[in-house]
Amino acid sequence: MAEVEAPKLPSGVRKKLMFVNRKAPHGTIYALEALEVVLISAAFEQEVCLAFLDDGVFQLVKGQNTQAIGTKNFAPTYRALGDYEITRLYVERESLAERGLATADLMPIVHEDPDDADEEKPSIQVVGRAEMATLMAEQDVLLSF
Amino acid sequence: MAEVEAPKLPSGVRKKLMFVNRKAPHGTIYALEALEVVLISAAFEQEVCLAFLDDGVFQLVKGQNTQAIGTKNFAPTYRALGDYEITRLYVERESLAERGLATADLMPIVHEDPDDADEEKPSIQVVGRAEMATLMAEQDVLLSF
Amino acid sequence: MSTLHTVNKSPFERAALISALGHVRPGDALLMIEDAVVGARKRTAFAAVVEAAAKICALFVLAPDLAARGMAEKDLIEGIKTVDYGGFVDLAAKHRRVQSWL
Amino acid sequence: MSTLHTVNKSPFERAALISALGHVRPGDALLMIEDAVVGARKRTAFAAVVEAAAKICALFVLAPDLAARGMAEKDLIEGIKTVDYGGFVDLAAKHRRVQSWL
Amino acid sequence: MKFGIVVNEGPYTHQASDSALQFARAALAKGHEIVRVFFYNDGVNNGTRLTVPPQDDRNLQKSWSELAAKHGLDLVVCIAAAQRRGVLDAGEAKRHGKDADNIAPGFRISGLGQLVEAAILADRMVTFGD
Amino acid sequence: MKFGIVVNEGPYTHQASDSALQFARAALAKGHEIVRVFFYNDGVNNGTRLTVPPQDDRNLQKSWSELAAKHGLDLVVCIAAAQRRGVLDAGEAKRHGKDADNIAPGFRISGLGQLVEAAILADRMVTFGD
Repeated sequence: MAEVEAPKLPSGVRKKLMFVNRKAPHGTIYALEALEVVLISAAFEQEVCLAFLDDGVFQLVKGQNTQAIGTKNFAPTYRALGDYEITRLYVERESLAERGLATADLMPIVHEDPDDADEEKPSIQVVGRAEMATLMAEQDVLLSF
Repeated sequence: MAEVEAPKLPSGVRKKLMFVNRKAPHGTIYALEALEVVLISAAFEQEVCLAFLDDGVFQLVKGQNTQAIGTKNFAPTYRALGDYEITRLYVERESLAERGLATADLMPIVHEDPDDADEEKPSIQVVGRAEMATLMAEQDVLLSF
Repeated sequence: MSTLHTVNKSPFERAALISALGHVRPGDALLMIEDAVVGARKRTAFAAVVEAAAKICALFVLAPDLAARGMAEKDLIEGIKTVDYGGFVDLAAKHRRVQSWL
Repeated sequence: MSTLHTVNKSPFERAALISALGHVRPGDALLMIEDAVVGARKRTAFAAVVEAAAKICALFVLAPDLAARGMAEKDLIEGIKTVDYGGFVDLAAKHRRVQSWL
Repeated sequence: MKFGIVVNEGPYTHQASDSALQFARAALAKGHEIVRVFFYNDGVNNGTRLTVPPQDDRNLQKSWSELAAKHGLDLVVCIAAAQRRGVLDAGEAKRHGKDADNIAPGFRISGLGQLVEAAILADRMVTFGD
Repeated sequence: MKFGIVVNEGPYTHQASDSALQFARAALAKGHEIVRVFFYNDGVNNGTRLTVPPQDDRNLQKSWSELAAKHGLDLVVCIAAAQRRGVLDAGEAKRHGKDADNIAPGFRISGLGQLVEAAILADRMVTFGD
């Protein structure tokens, strides 16, 4: 989607970066722009993961079709994250439930696991609110969208 | 605050215009901009009133002082509305209550009543939610901020 | 002398839809557009409030916005109708005034 | 390894404050800035939730934003402390990371 | 029927400008008249000709300019809101000593009275925003 | 300590740019370093020199430019977000065949990698937005 620039950083710096997605897609541009940064971040060889909570969970709903509103449909890009070695998408269980959503309503997103003969593994992990809070507390940087 | 332009309209058109204020002041510019249109509207000789509901009721809280955030304090302008013959400010009772506010927390806003020897009358009328809905239903135009 | 109410924000994120539903009157219509269409989903935390409002006034969702969010008619609370942009215009023309709950 | 949470929207209008309070952990701090300062008021519909959170983590409001909304310390839920912009910087420096609940 | 449209947000960040444009097209397709589109608050940012959206995305400024040209629409950018945000026509740029202007074709800069006037002239006002 | 700051909203409509500016000033006053201020989404609109705010109001673009000059701040405007919204420097204007540019002094246009880099270099990232 966006051009990748060569990182100019002291070598060996490896931070835990979490992108925190809390907004519904399409009504505002934040979901799209978060995805742009996520893709760029892949070039920096950091430990990147994504969190989807509150209305952010709507970003992963399957079957999105923006043709009739005339905007760009970036939903398929989530399925390409595995190719960028971004393999951890944490989705908050309570956020899904409040919105009448089940895991089956989400896009299937997978990645190949190099530690397991490149077997396809699911990238989405549904976690409870307390576990989401714990995951956030384990990061070096939280980037909020 | 803003320049007044001469209206270029067929004479005798007199509409009921309500400005619907639902946003808190200072965090966004909408309250300020609504006030700008309200002042301009006075030159058009229409039947203008203002509604304050949801977070819009915070616009009328007394003692606002924006010096330390460096933005313009437009709160005193509400008190000048009477000079523009804008004399009806409807405030929703339920919105006040949910926010822990009482009428005593609001600025005193008055106007001179030409039908009563220019006696000072209060401009703020606290109304219930159902009455607010009725007032909205009596307007020709609702301008939302 | 009815009103068309439009709401464009998710009820899970903003208070606008609930506030609008608290101000509708019999004969009014309420149209959910943009991110508000998720408020029309079945089985959400707000479904009961929306269902109750459907007994007072006519509820609509904008179909193009529905499709963008991956939703279909089967996901909607019973009684909510879909319209396209032309239907939005018709609703605005039919009712005496439009209140945009921004 | 605690977190500073910042919230900038009124809880009466947006879900951010309530969501943030649902994710704080002991040792964290939460700072209300901009329109969020109204969430620190006594006797609101959300006061009980905020009071409960005050037992888990430290709650702060930005004094310049408080003054802009016509509020003073006497209006605040007990236990909520005020800071100025320098205090905001100190809080950000003290905690390991900042989560902005936009 | 006569419609007036208010756009309170700029392009791309919020869907407001997209929705307003689709509404305007649908109203015109049904034979309605649009007395004015008033761009207020961040909405003034729809009216700069300097935008370069990605090739695979829509161009909102161009869409508004083209719709205005085709149907003789009156696209008014609020002068005070535009000044604050750096949307200027040649006259405004000169008056304020700026070395460039950026207003897009089909947009004109005018006062808030144009919004009130539209509210009076139109049968229906529809507002799109955040 | 090293701070990175993200600004996601333009001037005036939201308080985000005001809050970010006050935070930056306070951090510098306490002797901290600001590795970068990254203007993203509508935040890019802080970086146009064509703004003419009212005489009795603050001038956010000028305040950022002055703070950058005084403290050698790196103010980066996201290139893709800026193109969409019509914030261009002379090179960008030329490249895209535009007849004017509007970037303000002290701001530079660069890619999203600058945001990721800031997140890695800074001890703390603070985001201001809607």
